[in-house]
Amino acid sequence: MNFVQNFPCFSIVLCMVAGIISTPLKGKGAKRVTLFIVSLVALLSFVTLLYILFTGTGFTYTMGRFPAPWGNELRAGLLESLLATVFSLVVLCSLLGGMDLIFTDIAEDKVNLYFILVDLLLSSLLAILYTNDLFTAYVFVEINTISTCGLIMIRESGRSLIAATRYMIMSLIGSGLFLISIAMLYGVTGNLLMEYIHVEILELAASGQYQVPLLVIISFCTVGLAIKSGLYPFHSWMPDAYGYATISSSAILSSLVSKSYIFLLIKIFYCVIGFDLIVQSKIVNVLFVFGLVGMIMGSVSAIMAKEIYRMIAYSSVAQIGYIYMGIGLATEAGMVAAVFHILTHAVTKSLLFLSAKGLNEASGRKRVYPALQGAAFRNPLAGAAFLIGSLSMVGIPTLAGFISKLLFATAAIDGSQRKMLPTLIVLEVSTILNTIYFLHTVVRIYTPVGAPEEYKDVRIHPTPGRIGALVALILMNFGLGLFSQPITDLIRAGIEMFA
Amino acid sequence: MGPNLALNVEEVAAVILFGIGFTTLLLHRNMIKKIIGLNIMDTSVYLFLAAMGYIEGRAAPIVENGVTDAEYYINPIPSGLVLTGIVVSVSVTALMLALTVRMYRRYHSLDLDEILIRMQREELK
Amino acid sequence: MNSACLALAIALPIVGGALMPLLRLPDKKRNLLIEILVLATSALAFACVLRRPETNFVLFHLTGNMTFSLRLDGLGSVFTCLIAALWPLATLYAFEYMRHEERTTSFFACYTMTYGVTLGIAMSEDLVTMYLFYELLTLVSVYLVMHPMTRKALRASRTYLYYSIGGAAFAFIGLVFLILYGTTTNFVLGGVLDMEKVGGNVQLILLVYVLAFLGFGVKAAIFPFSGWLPKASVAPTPVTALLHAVAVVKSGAFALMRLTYYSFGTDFLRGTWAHFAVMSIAMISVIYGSTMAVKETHFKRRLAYSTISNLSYVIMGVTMMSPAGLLAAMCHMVVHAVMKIGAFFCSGAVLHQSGIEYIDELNGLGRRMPFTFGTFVIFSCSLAGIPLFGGFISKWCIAMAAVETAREIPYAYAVVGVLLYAALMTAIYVFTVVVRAFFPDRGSVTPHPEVTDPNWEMCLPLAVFAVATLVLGLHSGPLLDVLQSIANGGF
Amino acid sequence: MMITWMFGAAILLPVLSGLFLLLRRGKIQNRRLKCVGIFLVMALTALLAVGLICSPDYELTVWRLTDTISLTFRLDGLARLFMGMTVAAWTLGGVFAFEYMKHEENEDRYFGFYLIVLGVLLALDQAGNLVTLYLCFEMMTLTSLPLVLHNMSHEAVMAGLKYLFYSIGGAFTALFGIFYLFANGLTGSFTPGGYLSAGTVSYTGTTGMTLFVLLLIIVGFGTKAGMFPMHGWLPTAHPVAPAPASAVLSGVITKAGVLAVVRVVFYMVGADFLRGTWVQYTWLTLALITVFMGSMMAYKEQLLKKRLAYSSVSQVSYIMFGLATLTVDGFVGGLAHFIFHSVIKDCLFLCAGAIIYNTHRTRVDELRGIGKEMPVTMWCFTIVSLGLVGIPPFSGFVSKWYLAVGSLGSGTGVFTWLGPVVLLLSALLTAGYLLILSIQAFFPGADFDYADVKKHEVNALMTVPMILYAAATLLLGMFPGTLIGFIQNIASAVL
Repeated sequence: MNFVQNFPCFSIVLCMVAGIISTPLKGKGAKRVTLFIVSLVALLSFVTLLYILFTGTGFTYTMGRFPAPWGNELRAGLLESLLATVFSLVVLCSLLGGMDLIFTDIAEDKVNLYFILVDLLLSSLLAILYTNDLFTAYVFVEINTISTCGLIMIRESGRSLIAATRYMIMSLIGSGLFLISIAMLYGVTGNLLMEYIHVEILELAASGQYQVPLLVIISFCTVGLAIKSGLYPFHSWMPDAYGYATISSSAILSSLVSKSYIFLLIKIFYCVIGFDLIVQSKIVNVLFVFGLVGMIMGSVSAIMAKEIYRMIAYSSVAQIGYIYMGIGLATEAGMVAAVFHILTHAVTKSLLFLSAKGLNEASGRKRVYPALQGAAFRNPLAGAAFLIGSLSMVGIPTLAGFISKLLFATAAIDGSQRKMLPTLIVLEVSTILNTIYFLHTVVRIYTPVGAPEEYKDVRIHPTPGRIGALVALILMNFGLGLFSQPITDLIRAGIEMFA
Repeated sequence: MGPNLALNVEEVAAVILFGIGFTTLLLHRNMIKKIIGLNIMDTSVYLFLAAMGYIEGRAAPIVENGVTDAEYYINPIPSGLVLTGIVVSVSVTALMLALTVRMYRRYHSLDLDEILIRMQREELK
Repeated sequence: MNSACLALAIALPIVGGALMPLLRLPDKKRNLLIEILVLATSALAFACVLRRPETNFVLFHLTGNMTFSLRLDGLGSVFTCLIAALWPLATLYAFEYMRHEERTTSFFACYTMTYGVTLGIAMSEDLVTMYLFYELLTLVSVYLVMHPMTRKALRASRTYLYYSIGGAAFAFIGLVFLILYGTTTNFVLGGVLDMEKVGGNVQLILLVYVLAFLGFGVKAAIFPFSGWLPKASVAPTPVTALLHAVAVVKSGAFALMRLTYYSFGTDFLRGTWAHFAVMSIAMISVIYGSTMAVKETHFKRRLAYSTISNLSYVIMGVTMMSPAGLLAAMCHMVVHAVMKIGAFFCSGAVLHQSGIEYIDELNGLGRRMPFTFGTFVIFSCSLAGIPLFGGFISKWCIAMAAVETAREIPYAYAVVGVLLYAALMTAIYVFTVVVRAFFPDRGSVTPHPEVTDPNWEMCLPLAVFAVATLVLGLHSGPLLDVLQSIANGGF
Repeated sequence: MMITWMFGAAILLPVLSGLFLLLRRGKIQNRRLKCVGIFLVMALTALLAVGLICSPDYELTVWRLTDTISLTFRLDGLARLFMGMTVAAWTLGGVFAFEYMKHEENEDRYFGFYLIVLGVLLALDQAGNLVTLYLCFEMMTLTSLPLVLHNMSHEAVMAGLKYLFYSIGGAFTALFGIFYLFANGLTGSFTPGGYLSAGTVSYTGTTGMTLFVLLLIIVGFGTKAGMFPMHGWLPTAHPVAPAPASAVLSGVITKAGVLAVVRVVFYMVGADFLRGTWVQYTWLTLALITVFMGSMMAYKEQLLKKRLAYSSVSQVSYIMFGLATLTVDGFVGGLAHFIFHSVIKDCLFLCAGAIIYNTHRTRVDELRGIGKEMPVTMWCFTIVSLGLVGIPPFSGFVSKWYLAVGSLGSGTGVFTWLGPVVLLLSALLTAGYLLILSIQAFFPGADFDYADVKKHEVNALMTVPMILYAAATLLLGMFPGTLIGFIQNIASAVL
């Protein structure tokens, strides 16, 4: 066994260790440890990615010494390591970008707790990505929930408390459904390791037994994860949660947390149930419809939003709709598009949140639109970053969003005829809606007149961390937009590794 | 159907409990009742898992009498899952209770709607 | 000539414009620099047209067979020449016009960048590249619309933005379909659809064509999507004149030519329901634009409505789906550019010298500003399609193409009818201005008796455009020869 | 070569001197000098035109707009006829205007455009192909516009715009047909007898469509000739223009529409193509409707100049009717009526102008007893009125005779007899609306008070043109032979 094969496990454990180390440290120390570990994890994940690319196959890693079918396993393929790399990079950028605010927003004695939560969150994210058995998945889903809740409520304002509560309730409902589906799956197959369940299920499907329980399992599992990832009718917690947490939390939560559940769902679709069975079960059609509705409703809510953060948060609702639409197309191309959009959204949303914070700082910390008039001139970097993020979301060529859109459209045309037209039309309508709320804001921040007097002449000079984070995210955006071919190839290969 | 129900009495109970817990969590406005609902829901799943995990005639997966044959014991994973689940649900409950305390201190209410109203009123000030 | 020159011609104004605000030059020096920059770009563009690079220039590969690449072909050359000729003059006019405005540096920066982006549209080798520049055009030009920074201007800029990006969104569908169903996305006269792949999906592809047509048509202000154009006339006149009579809207028309003749192919489209649909759309736009122009009393908005109608002349030419149609469309594209930019400059000169915006205040101003209104008479005659002026030639070409097409598709006779209806409306809306300026009602007051013609920086472009209109009308043989060979695929 | 120069000079001389006058507007103080100058220009132009008329037929291609579109001028019988009428009417109208325009403002502008229109009309008369014809037609509309709205009252400006839009609209309607004919192969210059009947050109248009566009052309160019349903501009525009302008508008410019129709129908398409088709019947119907309706409206009208304008509506359609019969006699009658009506209507408008100039009376019922005040004017008025009604030996009789003969021999079914009936009816109405004026002017009735009526005739600049016109009416009526012979030559070539 190659040493590199330990890296996925190392990353998860390292994050936890970082959390433990941070406990006695003060804020500054915890910050250093966390940043170091997150960078290290990014590096490890990248090495894993290279390793898999090099060897051409994924690998599984058995935790503890229990052999299958009993033990817990990790599985690293192209897709997992790719996402792990991007996720840890985004966490790093988000932390750097919001670092000064972490220290001002959060009570001094709790700063180290914040970093512990971030460590915990990253470890759970990585575990959800890498896991190869449902047991581990469930445990880390819960850890994820708890740490997320902590990240939301650590900035002790009334709204963040309530947002955390609402988030918890929705999440717990989701995990309850997920858990019961796991239990039933165990009841039907007698296994918790993905590969074994898959084998059993294939046999069951071939013999025609347990059709109804299987359908119930699929629905419970899908609905549970959909609720947790904030698919349209279950999104009500998102705006408050993203809008009122400290900015690093917002960036991380909106770009990563819900995506990890979506990835888990994709993984279950492929590795546990089997994609053909999923397509037969028609559950994808439900996802498809809700995805489409979410695309529109999210955008409409974003247009109605009166504050910039809520606007971005609602935009996340729409973007999650995109991803579910891609899954709902039930083709490999659709899945590639969905995964690519996970990446796009991760790099873009964090960019948007960080730059929105910059604009907000340049506007007397007011979040309503009129205050933002001309903010891009008061904080040029944040303005440019917001501009680029918005253009990416709208789908201007050379940026990541365009490629996502292209992949979605191509997938739709290649896929089933019945889904093609709705997809295309909703895609375009949602582009127009995106334009309305994003570019409206861009126009506003680039309007040099009409700024309120009291901070007309404010000039914001961002911290080096902020500059670095924004520049890095911008570059990642362009990178995804310009060199999408290798990345889509990677994703396609990764999905083929699942099957 | 009848015999099946009678045979699987644990599972039936679990499903009923799950329903009760789920609706309580979803529909009640009182925070404490929500938390109770959450616990009922979780417990039902554990009951279900434990019932599933038990195979008639086998022992708990603790090595007894030096017998290491896997056929002798039940699969330890579901039991492990239940144990972990209990831990998780305890911590989640704790977290929820902590949140509830915080909110009660701030808004003097356990009713979620009431809290929302008070929050908005507070922000308007 | 090396094909990198194409990229250079595009990059020069974009980079130069982007750097302009950083230099912090005094106004005079900045103007000089910009004019030199623009002239250099134009020279380069003309050089590229005259000694056309044989190869393409690949900026970079996107995915699979999608590249961002530049190449100059016949149609592109026409558009390149058009904007390269107009831009320096319009810039000159803008210097004087913008003298008393604020934030001129950022204005000129965007103005110059728009030049590069428009050249990019003209020089794109494939649909993807064109789509890129098409979106960029929206983005750089939106600042120019919002420049006055009044509430109205801001609202107009938002409308412009929504319409344009929304249009591009639908054009995007066409793009994706072409990627999937075409042999390539490059522009090839006659179309690139792969009939094997199309197979039984003909109806679908036609629907997509119509959607893409509507999408690109937004920039060309076809009827249901023309609302942004009159609103955008709040922008400073150099913008309205150059962008909303030439660069932006012609880009839309240009894109439609590319889409129809070079991507989907006229053989595929001719005689289908899609053909009828786009023809009807063009006709409705012409009728709508010209009728609304008659109703409108705001000088610039009237010209904007006139632009809507005239652009759809171009599109009517496009929808004839024949080489003659393409010829007519290109011809009207050129002619309309010259005459409409001139007409707008006249309205701008009036606004600049006297502050008058509405036509019913123009009483007797022809006496005070004889040069301005003298040239306006020329542009008016040309717009109305009086022989000896440029507009007649292009209308003649459109009508000839329409009659030719009508032999197979009698529906095209309606195009001729619409053309003439619009010509009448055009006569009404331009000649009322002329009559009011030169023959005011007895008893009406001439406002601002001290108003005079503007200085040479504004008059020179007017004179050039007026002469150009006349020359196009009197001696269009060479131009038509060139366009003819382009339309037949000779270039 | 000589002819080229003469041709160029005949057109450019008035145009350039008109432009010069416009540019030096208000700068020339000496009015007498100016008038002499203008007169010299007109006289010289007339001489050049006469020179051209006397020269042999020619065809000049002046310029090529594109490879297919050329500006071509050709001189033939029809062109000679129209040119002759144009210079005559223009010179006399100009002389009249020297006096009439004294009390109007902006007379420089008037004379400037007056000269320019003269040049344009000379070009129009000689236009050699469809595009040139259309070009000159549009130019004529645009340059004659300032004559209509000359007095700049709100009413006049509105009337001017109405004139403009009707004319341009009509021209565009005709342009549709031109497009069609041109695109299908009728690209040559005008040939007597046309191309289609003779089959000398490969024509790709369908018969049905060609007929349709011909109707469009007839209606379109007929707008200028005030033919129903596009006659609305005429009664509005004529009364507001200065009297000499009304005279030439009515006498010459409306006839440009006739010229254009003749050129297309008889010189491009060919009469045989049209004969017996629904288009011919439509044309006949429209012409007759206009004849009758114009007379009726004139009869009802109380404003003198407007009455004359309606009269023009009616009379020009006599010409149209004659042409529409597609017979030699009808053609001769039509063109003869063109000359006669021009002479008569010019004179009538000049008389009306003289009355307005002298007495500021504009309504018919104010003219009782005016024969005593302005005997020369009213005598001229009476003579030409008789001509218009068609009483021998005045000229109108000759043309109406030919029209009736043409109609009866046309073989157009009901129109063979309906035509003459309508013409007769209209002649009665003409008598009713014109002669009643003369009667009231000379015999105001017993209750008319002659006490404060003094004779105050206008001066020679105004009376001489009127007298000349009246004399022409009489002479042409008595000795029509040369003219009729000339027109018959043309007719035999085209039919």
